[in-house]
Amino acid sequence: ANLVLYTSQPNEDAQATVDGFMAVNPDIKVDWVRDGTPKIMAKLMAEIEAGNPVADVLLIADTVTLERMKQAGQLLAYKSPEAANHDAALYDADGYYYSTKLITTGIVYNTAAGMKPESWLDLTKPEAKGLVTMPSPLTSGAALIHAQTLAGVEGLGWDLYKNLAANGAIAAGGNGAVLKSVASGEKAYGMVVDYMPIREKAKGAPVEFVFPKEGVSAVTEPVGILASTKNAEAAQKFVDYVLSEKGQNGFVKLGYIPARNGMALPDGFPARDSIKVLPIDAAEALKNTDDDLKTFSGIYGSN
Amino acid sequence: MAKLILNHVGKDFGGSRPAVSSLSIDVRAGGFLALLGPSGCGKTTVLRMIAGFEQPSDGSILLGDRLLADAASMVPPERRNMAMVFQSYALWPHMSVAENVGYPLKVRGISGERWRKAVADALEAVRLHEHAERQPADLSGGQRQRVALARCLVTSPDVVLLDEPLANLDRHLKQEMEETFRDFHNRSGATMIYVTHDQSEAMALATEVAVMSEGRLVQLAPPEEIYARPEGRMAGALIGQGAILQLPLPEGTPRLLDWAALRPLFQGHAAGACADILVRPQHVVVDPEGIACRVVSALYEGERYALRLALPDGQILRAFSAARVSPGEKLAVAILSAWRLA
Amino acid sequence: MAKLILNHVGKDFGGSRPAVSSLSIDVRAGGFLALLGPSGCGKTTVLRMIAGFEQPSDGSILLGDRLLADAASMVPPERRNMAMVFQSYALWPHMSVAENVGYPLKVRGISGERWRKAVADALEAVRLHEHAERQPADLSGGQRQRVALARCLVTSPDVVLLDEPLANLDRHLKQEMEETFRDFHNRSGATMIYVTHDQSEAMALATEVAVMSEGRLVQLAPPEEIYARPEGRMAGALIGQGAILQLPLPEGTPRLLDWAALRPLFQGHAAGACADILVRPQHVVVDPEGIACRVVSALYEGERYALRLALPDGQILRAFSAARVSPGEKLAVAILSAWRLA
Amino acid sequence: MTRSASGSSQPRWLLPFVILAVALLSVLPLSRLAVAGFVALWRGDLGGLLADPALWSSLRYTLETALFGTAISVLLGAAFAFLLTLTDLRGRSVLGFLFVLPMMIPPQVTALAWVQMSGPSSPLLKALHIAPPLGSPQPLYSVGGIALLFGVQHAPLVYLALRAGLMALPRDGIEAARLSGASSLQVFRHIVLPLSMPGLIAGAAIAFVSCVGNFGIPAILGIPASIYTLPTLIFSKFSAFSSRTFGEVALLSTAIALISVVGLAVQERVLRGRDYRVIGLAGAVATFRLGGLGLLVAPLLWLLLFFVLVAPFMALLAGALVPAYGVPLTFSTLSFHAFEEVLFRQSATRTAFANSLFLSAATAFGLLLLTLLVGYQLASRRGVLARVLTALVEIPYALPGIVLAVAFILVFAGPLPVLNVTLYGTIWIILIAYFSSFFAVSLKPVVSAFRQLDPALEEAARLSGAGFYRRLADIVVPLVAPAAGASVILVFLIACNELTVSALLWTAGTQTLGVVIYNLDDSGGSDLASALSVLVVVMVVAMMLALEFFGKRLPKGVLPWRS
Ligand SMILES: Nc1ncnc2c1ncn2[C@@H]1O[C@H](COP(=O)(O)OP(=O)(O)OP(=O)(O)O)[C@@H](O)[C@H]1O
Ligand SMILES: Nc1ncnc2c1ncn2[C@@H]1O[C@H](COP(=O)(O)OP(=O)(O)OP(=O)(O)O)[C@@H](O)[C@H]1O
Ligand SMILES: [Fe+3]
Ligand SMILES: [Mg+2]
Ligand SMILES: [Mg+2]
Repeated sequence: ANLVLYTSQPNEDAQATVDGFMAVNPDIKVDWVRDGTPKIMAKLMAEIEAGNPVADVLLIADTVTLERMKQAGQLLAYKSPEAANHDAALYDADGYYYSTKLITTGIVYNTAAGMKPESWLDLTKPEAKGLVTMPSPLTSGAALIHAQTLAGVEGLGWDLYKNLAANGAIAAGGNGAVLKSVASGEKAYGMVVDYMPIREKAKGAPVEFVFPKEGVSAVTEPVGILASTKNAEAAQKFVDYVLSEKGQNGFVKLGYIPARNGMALPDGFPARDSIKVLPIDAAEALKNTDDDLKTFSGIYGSN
Repeated sequence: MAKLILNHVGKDFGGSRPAVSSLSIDVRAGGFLALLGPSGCGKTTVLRMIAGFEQPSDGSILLGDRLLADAASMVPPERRNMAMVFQSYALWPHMSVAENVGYPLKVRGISGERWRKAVADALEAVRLHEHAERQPADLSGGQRQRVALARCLVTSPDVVLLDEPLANLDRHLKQEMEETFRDFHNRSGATMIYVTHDQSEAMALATEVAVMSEGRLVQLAPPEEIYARPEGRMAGALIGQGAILQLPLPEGTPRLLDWAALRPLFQGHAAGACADILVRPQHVVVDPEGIACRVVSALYEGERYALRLALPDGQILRAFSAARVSPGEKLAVAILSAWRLA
Repeated sequence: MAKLILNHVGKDFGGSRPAVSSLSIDVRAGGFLALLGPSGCGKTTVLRMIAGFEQPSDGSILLGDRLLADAASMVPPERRNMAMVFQSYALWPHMSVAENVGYPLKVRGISGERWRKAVADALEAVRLHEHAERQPADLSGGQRQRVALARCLVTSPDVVLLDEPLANLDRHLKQEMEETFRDFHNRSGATMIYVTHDQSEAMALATEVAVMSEGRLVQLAPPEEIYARPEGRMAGALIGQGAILQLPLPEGTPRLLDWAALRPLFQGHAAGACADILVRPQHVVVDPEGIACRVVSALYEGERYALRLALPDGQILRAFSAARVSPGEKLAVAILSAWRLA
Repeated sequence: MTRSASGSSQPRWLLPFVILAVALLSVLPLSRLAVAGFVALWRGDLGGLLADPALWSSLRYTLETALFGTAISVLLGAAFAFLLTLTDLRGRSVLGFLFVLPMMIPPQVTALAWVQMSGPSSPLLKALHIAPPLGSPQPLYSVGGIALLFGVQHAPLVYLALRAGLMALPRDGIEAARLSGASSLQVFRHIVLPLSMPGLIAGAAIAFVSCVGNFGIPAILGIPASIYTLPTLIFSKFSAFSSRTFGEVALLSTAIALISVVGLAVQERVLRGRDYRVIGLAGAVATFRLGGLGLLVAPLLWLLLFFVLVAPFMALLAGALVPAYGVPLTFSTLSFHAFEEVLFRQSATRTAFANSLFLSAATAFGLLLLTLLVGYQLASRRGVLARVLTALVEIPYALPGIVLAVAFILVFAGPLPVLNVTLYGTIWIILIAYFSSFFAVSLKPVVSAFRQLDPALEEAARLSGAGFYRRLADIVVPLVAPAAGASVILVFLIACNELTVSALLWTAGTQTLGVVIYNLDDSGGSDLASALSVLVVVMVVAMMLALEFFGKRLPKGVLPWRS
């Protein structure tokens, strides 16, 4: 059977990744399915519940999700030789999952906006009153990580979110919606994942992306192998590939910050060391997920 | 109340011939016109034009000085103050019998006790007071027809249009309903136009009878006149029973013929162009001296037998007989009276 | 062909009284039964049970030895080989006239030239050959009824059910259609059941007449029998015209009364319990020696005047008069014959 | 006579068949979901959810938006249906043709288009110099806004369901009322409206259920204002997946099912004891003359169409012609790159077109076959069984697609018991899921048409010797043709755009148009997504025009825009 990949990467990116892998491993054929993280997880979980998971490899949003699967015993441990070239903070010590790239969440603003924000706190200023939008953690995995990350930062914390809410910020659907809202000028500022505004700006959209000075949160689109796989060997090859220099280069070409050490950054990004990535502990985050969601909805009110 | 005038009214549905053409009738205020004619001759179409459901393609319809409709303009039905019994009853399936009957009142803003009373009276008049709360779908055919009747008579319309309103009723009910119509007509003074196939109904009720054929008016006259002196084959055949014989008739014979005038015709003595002669069955009596006929059929009608007799030349004559007669028998008859149709 | 047997058939719609109760009728194979009765007495319901649209709540219906229906089981209509003219015609609005008529043939797998021929013949028989391609919605009421007729007669059904099939036709067409029925009946030998309000129709066609009232069978007899010797008020009032008088009658008087027997009753000489006596209008004749009556109404019927006469004690008598009579006049009449109803 | 036939008029297999169909398409997935719910309940996982105020508030929002939304749909759809079917308004066919199109535009697109139209960057408002300043609150982010969009989106459902009923109005009944002295308005209120009630209620019911189950609109308009309806709440549950999720989702789905069952009960209640069988000959559609009023009404309808169809479509088109979101559309920025890309470069596009066309056509016609049988059975049978069956058919449509899809995965992920083939991963599972999801849409208009039939018409056919299939084909189906046409078109249009069911069920090679559009959009290719949406609309319009061309040969009333 073919190797089956479930991923939440955008279409073209998924296709490029798979093409790259198959170029290196011509004897392995890959079928892939892509969808937003919630949907792909719903699909996968339903399959698992029904006792017949189809996927072999996952390449999806964030470590928190994979940490949960690890704890539920749904993942296969594999120590990849490529891990040596990765920062230890970016993969699971037991080899259940490996981050493949960094997707940071920073600030996007419409070029027509009055202020050029440099800090998360700028969004709470009166100039931004009623003009801020952000993805809702209830919809976007990245947004949840983002909130959990910022909540743990001295001087930001949940207070930031409270102040934002007081300043009229709203938590809208996903990152795509935030970008549209800002690009169309409906809102002036937004929290959003990096690659979207950078790509759109390249196409001419009136947006600008900022890495705030306090640092950015990041989701790392980890890769993991399902415990139920019948293609363990091919799956391991896939993991090796995405962590390899070649695989990582592919991500760079697509406009992502690579996870592997010593790689160049894509166009439109500042130098790697000028980007301060705020740390997050996946296991800890997982434990707090429910509470954090409650806290968030307490502020922005899903109720 | 005012005169209802149909002035050269025509209606063409685009078929091979117009459904109604150049029809002119005046119905005096408070008149009772019976509209007779064979199936498909345009009677319903005339009523529908008077009611305002069809626009005449030609001519005009007036109520007094008020132009109701011509080919260009038309007063909508709801502003004509007319009432109609539809051939298909047109009951509203979602309303109970009482609601159906009371609807015209409701539209006129009558409610409460007055409404209840009027509806109860109307239902009483058609013997349906027991079924007031039923739905039309649960009624028998005749009961539906009576609901339609009650609905038609519950208000005080200027013109009442009745399209075969008694077709599905038994004789008794029919007579009662005829009584109701007569009462209503006397009481309200409404102009009534009554389509029927049953000339005895028409004769009994109407002050005037119009006979139509293929969309045209054939004759318009009071009932007795039209029975006694029908004009043309169509009216002769339609009104009352009778046989139409073709007999050679000398020029100048009067239209009403007695036995003395008729007898020679059967003896082959007379010459002349063939004319249509209407012979009513009640004028054919047994007479040993008469014409020798053969009984073709004898149908029991209850009161009497209806005979079809073959004349020596094969033409058919109709007659009555109180006694039983068998087909094939010979019978000699005299014709007391006959009428030349044209 | 086989006998149609209704055996204590009953049908209850859950109303205040059953629509049909304990009705037993045998119709011999090839018989022609007329079903008469006032509006709402259950005639249509009987037909619908025979056709298989309603299940009897009681009793059973058999065709020969074949059980068609009882309260537990029933043969579906499509396997009964019957045909019916519905009171509402039930034409299919999406088919042309020819398609409507030809549908039963189509179902039987007849097509092509044979189909066209049979449909054309059927339409010819009801005088609608010109309208073969029309849609039912574009027909007049009588034309629709004729389409329904043609559809009913186009096949060779074992049983033909006719629910007031001629109600909307003029007299001429009616007579023609009656002729058609008679032909069809003779030719096919089908058993026919005919619901009508018009006893002259019933008398002319049927070999047997059943009178129903409030869901029950009142009398079942050949037409002449039922006219001459009706049983009970209901049959007396329904069959033929006539007045029912209440007269005190001595015990043991025969049922058929002549003038000699009747005369004393009007002179107050007789004593006894009151009985219902049916007097036919044709038996009431002018007789200077007779009972002095007052003319209440005189309705022109074409052939003659239908009189309502008030007897000295106020009871109403019906009579005919060839000459014009005015309401209010005095008239002395003799009653040639009368019939005690029970 | 028109009375219900009490004779056993259907073949013996029909009822078991109907029950089997409902069991397969509805009971099976629902009960699998229910099992998950029970397990969770058993483990006591759900106490927290019941105590969670989020559940209750979303219940309230769902009801509010659905009720107001339904009201707006009914107003819009009914106005169009009445005006276009019963009056002599000019341009009725064109208006009718255009009015069913908004269903083609995905709800998210309509929502976004409206947000922009009424927001600070609205080209329209800017041109009129009444654009609100940057940052002013968006009025559409509210219960009212959601309801408004619901109303617009689902109005064609009401239109189509109602129209079929209007086609069967008895002409003489209306004439009798007018002669009784009733003004046009009174005739409308007293005769037309009550007689078209079955259609109207059927339409309202589908609209209501659609509102309850809609995800796209509250996702865009509700979440920014923290208004969660049950579907968006369910979706958010999936986003933070945990061991409890299935239980919670099952519970929330139960809430949705309950709401739709209550809606259905209300519908039954309203129709109870009323007889809508048309006696005698119906079918000639009555025409009200509008006269001068027509000059007033027509522009109003066109204006409405502008807002519900033209404006969102323009937004789509503009989105397809600019290189990136937010770039103003001018001659210099205009590019057909997106069209080229989706038409000639993306191989998925062609597959998706083929898949969606196959799925929509197969669903529309396959369901029609099924609903004719089921509808016939349900209309002739009143009582508990009929009500239960109807409710069961209704529920899958009310559930958000994602829930239904999960249910189908739960049922079909493994190989089928006896046959030992796996449907999961093939296009057939999507087809079955579509059957399940759109069963109610297809059934509603057909059932209400059956309810209006004069039973004597079928009786006459039976006596002619026509067995069940025969009269079904010759008499019954042609008589309900307008409803059948509405049903096919409704299902086809909705299935063409379907997203959430297929989103979870597709695999390589079985992606649908909805999935491709969503994925393009989600991965930042909003220009490509817009271009594809435009192409879909164009394709459907072309197909409708083709139908129009052959319309003369179809039975009367099948095409809902032809009069
Ligand atoms: N479906 C029904 N529900 C309740 N009552 C009904 C139903 N059908 C008929 N009835 C009642 O049963 C009785 C008999 O009805 P049926 O139609 O058989 O009368 P009928 O003899 O044919 O009358 P008509 O000559 O007026 O057509 C009537 O009182 C009628 O109201
Ligand atoms: N809408 C229509 N389209 C075409 N022809 C029609 C239409 N309505 C009636 N006709 C035709 O016009 C003629 C007159 O019809 P109308 O209904 O007036 O007859 P009628 O005298 O009432 O007959 P009946 O006694 O049978 O009811 C008929 O030949 C009929 O077929
Ligand atoms: Fe008669
Ligand atoms: Mg007529
Ligand atoms: Mg009847």
